[in-house]
Amino acid sequence: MLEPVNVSLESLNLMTLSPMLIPIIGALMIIVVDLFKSGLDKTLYVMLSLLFLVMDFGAILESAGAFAQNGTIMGIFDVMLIDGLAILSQLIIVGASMLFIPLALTSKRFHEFSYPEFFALFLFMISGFQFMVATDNLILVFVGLETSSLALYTLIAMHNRDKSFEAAVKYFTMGALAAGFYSFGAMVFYALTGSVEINQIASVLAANKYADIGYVLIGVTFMLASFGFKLSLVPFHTWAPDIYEGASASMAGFMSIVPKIAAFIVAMRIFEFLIHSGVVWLEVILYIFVVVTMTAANIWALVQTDVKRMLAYSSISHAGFVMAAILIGTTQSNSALFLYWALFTFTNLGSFSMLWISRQKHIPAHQSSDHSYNKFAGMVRTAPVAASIMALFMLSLAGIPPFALFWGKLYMIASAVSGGYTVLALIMALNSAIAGYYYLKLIVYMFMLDPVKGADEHVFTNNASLSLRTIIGLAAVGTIFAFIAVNPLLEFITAFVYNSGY
Amino acid sequence: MELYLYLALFSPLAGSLFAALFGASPKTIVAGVVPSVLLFVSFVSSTILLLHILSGGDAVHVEMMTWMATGNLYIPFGFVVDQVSVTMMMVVTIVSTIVHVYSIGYMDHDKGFNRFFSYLSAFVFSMMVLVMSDNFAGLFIGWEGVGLCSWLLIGFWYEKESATWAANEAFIMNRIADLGMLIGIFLVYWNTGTLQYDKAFAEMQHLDTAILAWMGIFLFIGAMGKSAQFPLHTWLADAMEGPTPVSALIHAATMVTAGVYLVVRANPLYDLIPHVGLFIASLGAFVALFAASMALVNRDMKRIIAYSTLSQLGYMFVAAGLGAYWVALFHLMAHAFFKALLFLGAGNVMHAMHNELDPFKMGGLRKVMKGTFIMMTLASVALAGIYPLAGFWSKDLILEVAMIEHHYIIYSVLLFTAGLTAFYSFRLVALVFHGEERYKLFGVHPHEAYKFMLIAMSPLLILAIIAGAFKMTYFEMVTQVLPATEYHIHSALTYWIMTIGTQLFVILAIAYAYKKYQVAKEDPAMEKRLCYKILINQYYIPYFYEEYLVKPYRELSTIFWKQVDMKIVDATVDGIAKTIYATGEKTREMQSGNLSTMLKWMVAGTVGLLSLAVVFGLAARYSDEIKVFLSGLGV
Amino acid sequence: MFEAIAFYLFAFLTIAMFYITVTTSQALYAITALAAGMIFISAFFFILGADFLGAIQIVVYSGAVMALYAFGMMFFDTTRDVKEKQGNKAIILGLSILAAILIVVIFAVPMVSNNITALYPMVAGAGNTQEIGMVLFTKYLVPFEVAAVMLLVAMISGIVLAGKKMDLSLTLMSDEEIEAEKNEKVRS
Amino acid sequence: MLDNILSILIFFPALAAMFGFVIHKDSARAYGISVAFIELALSLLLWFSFDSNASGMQFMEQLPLVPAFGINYILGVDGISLFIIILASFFTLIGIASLTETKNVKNMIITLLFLQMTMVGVFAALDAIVFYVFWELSLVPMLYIIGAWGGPLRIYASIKFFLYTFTGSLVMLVGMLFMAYFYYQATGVWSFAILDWYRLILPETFQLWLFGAFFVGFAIKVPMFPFHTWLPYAHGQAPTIGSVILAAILLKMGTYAFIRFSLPMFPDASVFFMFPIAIIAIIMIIYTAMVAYAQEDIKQVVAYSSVSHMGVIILGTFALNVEGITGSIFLMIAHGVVSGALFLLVGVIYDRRHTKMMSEFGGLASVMPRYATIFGLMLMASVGMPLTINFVGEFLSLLGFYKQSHILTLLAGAAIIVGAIYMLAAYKKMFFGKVTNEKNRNLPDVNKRELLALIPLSIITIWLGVYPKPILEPINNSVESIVQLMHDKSITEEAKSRIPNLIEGIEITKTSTQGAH
Amino acid sequence: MIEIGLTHYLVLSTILFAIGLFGVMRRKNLLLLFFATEILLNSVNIAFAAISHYYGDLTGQLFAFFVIAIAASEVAVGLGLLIVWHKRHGNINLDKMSTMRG
Repeated sequence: MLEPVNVSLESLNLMTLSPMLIPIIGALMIIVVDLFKSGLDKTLYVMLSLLFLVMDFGAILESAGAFAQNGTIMGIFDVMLIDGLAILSQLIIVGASMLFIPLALTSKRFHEFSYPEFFALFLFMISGFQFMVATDNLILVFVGLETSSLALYTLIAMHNRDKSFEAAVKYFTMGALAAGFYSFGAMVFYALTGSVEINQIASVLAANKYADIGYVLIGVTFMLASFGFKLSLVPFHTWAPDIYEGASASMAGFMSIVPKIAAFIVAMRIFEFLIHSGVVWLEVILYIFVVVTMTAANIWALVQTDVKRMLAYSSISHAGFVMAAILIGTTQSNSALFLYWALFTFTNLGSFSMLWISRQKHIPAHQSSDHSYNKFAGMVRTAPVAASIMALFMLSLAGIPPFALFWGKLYMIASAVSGGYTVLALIMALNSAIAGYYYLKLIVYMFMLDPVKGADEHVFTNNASLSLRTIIGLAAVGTIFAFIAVNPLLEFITAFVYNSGY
Repeated sequence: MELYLYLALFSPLAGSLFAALFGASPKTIVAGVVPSVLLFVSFVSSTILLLHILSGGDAVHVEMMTWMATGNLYIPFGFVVDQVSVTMMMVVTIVSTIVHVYSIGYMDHDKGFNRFFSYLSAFVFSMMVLVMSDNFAGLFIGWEGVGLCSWLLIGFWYEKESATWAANEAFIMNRIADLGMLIGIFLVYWNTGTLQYDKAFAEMQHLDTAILAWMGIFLFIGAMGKSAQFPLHTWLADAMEGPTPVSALIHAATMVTAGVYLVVRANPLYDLIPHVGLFIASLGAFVALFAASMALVNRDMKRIIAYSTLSQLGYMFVAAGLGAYWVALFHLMAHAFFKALLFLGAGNVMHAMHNELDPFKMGGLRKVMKGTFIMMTLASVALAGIYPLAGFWSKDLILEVAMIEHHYIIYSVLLFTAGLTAFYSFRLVALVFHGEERYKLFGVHPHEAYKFMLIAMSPLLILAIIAGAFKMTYFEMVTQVLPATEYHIHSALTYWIMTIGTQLFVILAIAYAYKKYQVAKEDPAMEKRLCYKILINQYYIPYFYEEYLVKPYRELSTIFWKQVDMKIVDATVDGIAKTIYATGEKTREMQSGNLSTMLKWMVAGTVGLLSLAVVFGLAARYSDEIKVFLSGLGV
Repeated sequence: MFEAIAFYLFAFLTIAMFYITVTTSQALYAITALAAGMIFISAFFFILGADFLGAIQIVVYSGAVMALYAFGMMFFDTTRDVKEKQGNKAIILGLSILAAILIVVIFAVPMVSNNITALYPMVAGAGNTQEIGMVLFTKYLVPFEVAAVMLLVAMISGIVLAGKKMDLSLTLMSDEEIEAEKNEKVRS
Repeated sequence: MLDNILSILIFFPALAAMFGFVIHKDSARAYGISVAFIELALSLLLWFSFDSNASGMQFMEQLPLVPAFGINYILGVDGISLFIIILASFFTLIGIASLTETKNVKNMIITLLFLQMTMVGVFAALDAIVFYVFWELSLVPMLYIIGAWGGPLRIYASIKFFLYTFTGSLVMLVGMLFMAYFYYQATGVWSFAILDWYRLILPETFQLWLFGAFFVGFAIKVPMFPFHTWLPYAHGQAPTIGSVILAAILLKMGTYAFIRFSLPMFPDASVFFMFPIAIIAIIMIIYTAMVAYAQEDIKQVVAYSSVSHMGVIILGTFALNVEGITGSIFLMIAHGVVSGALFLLVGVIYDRRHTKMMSEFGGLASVMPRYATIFGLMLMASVGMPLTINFVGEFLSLLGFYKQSHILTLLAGAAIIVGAIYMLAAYKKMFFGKVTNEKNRNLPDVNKRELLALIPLSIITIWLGVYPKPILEPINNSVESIVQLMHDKSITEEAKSRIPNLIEGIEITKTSTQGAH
Repeated sequence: MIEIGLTHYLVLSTILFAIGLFGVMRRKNLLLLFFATEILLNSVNIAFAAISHYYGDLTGQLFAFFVIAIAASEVAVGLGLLIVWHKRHGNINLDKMSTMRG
């Protein structure tokens, strides 16, 4: 017969759960509020969500404090794993969400924001991501991943136009396939080691000296396929441009950051130990992935006619760039990943927000799509400040110093250099040069061409409201003055990454 | 004395700047008079300096200020007035003062009057820098300065295509030579560590002959350009496009002799390398003959005189090359006087004939232009080297030098050339001043030039006549710095035979010229002869340059631009960019927008990874066997 | 012996059913075959002693999921023949077969390391359900709760997406249209 | 104030540019002139407070930027950078004063002020990353200037300019990171400070690779053959002010960086690559001069002539002795003045006729005598007439390289011939002959505003040609310390023999590196 | 052959997985495509149960349990999306769903 289990409350470390529980509570509260009085304005929900996100952020900071003191914390039967990676990535996730959620306060009305469910789902999604990064248990990763993904599919679809449905369906279908790959990969690892905890897997494999390398490779393959999908590595990237185009610009910006950092963390946890144990194959494959993703996505971005699609491809390319960190696998490179992503958050969210404020409901004849390049022609005449800010984001994305992303690129390439990946460093550098072209293209349109005749003059701030402007302002300030923040950020990140053993 | 040095040096500059002030305004006589007066000041100062030197004073040496100083290199603006430079200063200031005054009349009707004087004085300044500098860099300043002014003055009538073309030709050709000069200067610097004449020459005594030879050769290349020696001679004839006073001053008396001056100045160097000197002498002799031959048939008054200048420069180089530096300098001085006179006379004729240059269209001008006739005839006599005019003393001396140094070939060439010189000089005189008044056919009414122009020319006339008298004074003066070799033919008999023979030969040549051209007639038979064609076409050298250097350069430039730069270098860069872009265009089809394709890509990616995994897995599993297999293959 | 027969039988049946599911052009056949396949899979669970899982499989899949699909089929009116234009069949077939062969090649090789220690061993004498419950509510309490959240998310999503409010897109309407719509609602 | 004068010099224009956004567009020019004037005054103050006899860095400033990664905000000037900074502020003033663009003057002036910040920053930076920041940032205003105010192909030209240089500098960035990494390996500390890097002695193979990486970035910027093709487009399409600044200052970044980075950091590699680079330089000199001769557009002539002159600068730099390097630095300034003036002159005629084709002109000397005179002066400076500013630099550069190779110098010396050919040919086409085109008959001569820009340049051209000492002396002192450093650092025999040992320089070098810390 | 080991189950699982992949690639009707994704997840479940059985470890069963839960949730969301799409377009053919490309 089974013995009753006695568990002391202290040993559970319940506080490890608090950051994830806060958004869940928030979501439930929003639903309950809606239950009691429907038809409340979206501002209420935006502020409620923001409030909970702030609390969430606070909770994460608290666990960060705990981590700084005591090191890695395991909780709830060792399912929860609060280490540096978890904390840093959660900070990015929640931080980016805090920047994202006020974007709902547009001056024009959009379908999704009329639902309180939108905000509830959003908060659920955040907690899903948080679970995903704060564990090394493949089951919890899977469940967290699906929670957030399912919510995300819905959020995309709720934009409620043909393209967003198409996007959601595509994303969903491919996501289902990726989920299949994930479970298969997990199965292989389980078959190999009898465990679904990454630490455990690592130690068992190490104990066996990777005798069953073939099995390991199959497992890695499926994991790669699954996370390749999430991280949009070529050739698993095909969803990205379409989904970005179909989703609202703000959502696209969000998607380019938050789901990816969560996936990066899991990928880091899984692949890092493999690379360090000398699985050369993985190193080669990752190398190929990194190079192909960076380069191919850049090349495709060159030929885009729509700014949003261009940014989508550019996000793919950036993901490939950052993937190099996992390949290199040094503390420096892993810190570079976080630094890069933190800076990328500001810049990319900023640039997508710029698209968001210029979103029209009806596309004029001269525009072939929502954000085609010629929409921005001559923008400097009609909206000089907006054009300058947009140009600023583009320059930052291109890696022009001293704007935010330059420091990320710098540190990333430096980590490649000190990791011994000379050729990779060169490829990364040259790819930045290719990327320069399409970012410049937008600048050229904005600053050097004449406006299309008959274009609506107010198009660029069509959708702007105070809160949107604030967010963009924040992003711009963050982008410009990144050089001040780099040092504290870097020290903070390096300490956390190092203390987590990565 | 320093004051006089500065006065001599800078008053032309002041004159130039003064005239430049009126550069854009219409003609003002002041712009001509003031520079002339300032030049006279310069002349007076030079004379004072000359007297100082003559009276046994030390060479005046000043260092005005630092120009360049870096590393070990130290170049000051330093000026020295010694026996050599004072000679040159005298020549320059005398001739240029006269030419200035003359030009006031000559350029009377030209709208660029003010500009002209500005350029002319600037030239004199550059020339003064050239001759007075105490180091090679300073020499180079003057060297390039005179080149610049020559460009400005040849191209003075810039609306004339031929003038601007000639100006550019002169400048570029000089530049080619200047490169040699520059390299020579570099050689001097890196081997002696200084560019000061005195220190460098002192250092050279210890250097290897080969290095010295290279120095000598490169410096001489510089001299060849300025002095228009073969093969860089074509510019001088073309330079006659400039106003005639310019030809008189620059292209006869002063600038073209700068090359000779350089060789004379660098005599310690050339003394150490006699084989280079011999080469210089040979080239000089060749050029003397070569230029004289071209002068025989030419139908352009100024070009004839220009070729004669070239020929005389050849004489000077013979002297300098054979180590008779003072003789070279002496001939330089004498030549300056009579050749300037000749040119100015030619200027008068041109003025009278409304810029007609073909002597076959003149004739009988002695009646209307008495003064000019006398002056030009006397100048020609001097040029031909008839006793007792200046040319006799200096030219005969060169012949003697060649004789004494036992270079008989050179001697005979020079002797023959002397005959040619006499012939073409009097051919010109005969054609212009004697015979029928052919100009009437063209409806020209010639008139004598302004009085003051003739008066201005008269000092030159006097000097051309009496310069020979100063031979011994001069010898004593310059040999204080130059090698003092007296050239005396030991046997008096030989001397007299030589001298009288030469005189007779020359007089015969003159007589023949008079006979042949007293009645000028076209001679179609002669014009058909091969040698005539060669001579009138200047040995086809300009043609050769145009066809085989200028045109290929132009075409090669176009090829470089249109083919290499645009189609290879630039196209490669653009090609890379275009390839990347085209790759994008082609492969974007991968993103067909069809969900099924997307799923297939995902599966394909996974399968691709799987096959790689299997290959690797198998390889890992059977690594030992593979190694054995490979080693069996001998890999 | 019995186990082997059962394995091969059900393996054959499952493969056949699933094969029909993915190849048939009749949606009805497909759903039926899928449901059958699911049930056969639960048989494997019973063979393997995972009774709880088997029960869940039948309840969730064959019950809930199939019901949903059936509902969907009726809604989408896919009872008639499904016409599917096929592109390059070779690629599809090739890729799947290649995938199968590759994995099988590796799986056919027995694992070298068999010294796996069970982290959560089955306890003799306890029912499968009890064991599962024990682990589920201790170790996997958090995933379980998160799964609950996930189901909630799925529920909300389903309701939102299928709800009537989605019929009218505020995203595509201009502000004037939205106001007009609102007023109409108030009036009615 | 003197303690922070470099920071003030860098950020004053930027701050002024920010304020400039609120200036009314009619007053923008006056504002720009005032700011540029103050900046020039400040840079002259820098010169007057500069100790010409010291060879080390002066006015050093240091602020931590990313200390965790060894990136610090370090500034300082020595004789090498001082004059280019002054030149930059001088040309900004000249440029704004002579601005003839009528479209969006305000944007132009703001852009120019930002550009000035980056230019001063590049030359004052003593930290590789800070250097890189300004280096890259300088592309942006220039991109805008070319792209927004340029000719018909302006977008192509500006993008080409940007991407080409951007690509090169990214390779350079990798090189910098490697250098920092080697420094880290050697000392255990990350540092991007150039003066720290100076003390690092690398094995020869490393030097070769790093030299190559830096070379790509610098060579494209210079631009060296065969990376030069962006330049004619950039110049050809840019507005006058763009060409002026590009030629006068931006191109100098490349050659300056060679002296600041490549030579002292990789002395052995510099010696190793001396001849290949000299050959490239000679190709630049002769080949681009010939290409210039073939041009039909006067601006292209000047553009290609820039490449040709940059060849001489490179040659002087790689003479690796005091004469050559001093000469090349002087030539940088000289070429800045002269080519800047030439571009201004081209702009003058372009403003009047809106064409730059030489065939459209002819006989301008009689229509615009003052213009012809100034053009002639600059032409003579450009062909290296003694007593003009260019000659000093050209002479010293060639003189310096003659020590290394006779034949190559002879070939390179062809610069004075081919330079004369294309320049005189162009001048002849434009100014000589009769006025054939009726449109040219009544062209007004240079006006006061243009003279305001051209006269100072003419004065400088002659003044520094006659009396280069005030500039040459500080340059010489700094160059001596660099040459000595190179000699001390070099490890191969070849390098030791190629780079002269200036015995008296040792003391200076030591104090200068110590002074840096 | 007679003795059924883990390998048998793994191979079976793989074959089913491949069938699922085949279906995913082949199907153009979204509903039927979703069937194929169910097959993918189910095939893995067999393997989990088998491993769990042979290792005597419960984790596999729990994983399978969660997979079932996930599959069920996915069906709900997926069908929701399909319904919206179908309402607008009257079809669920994915070939007609390619407005975004390039």
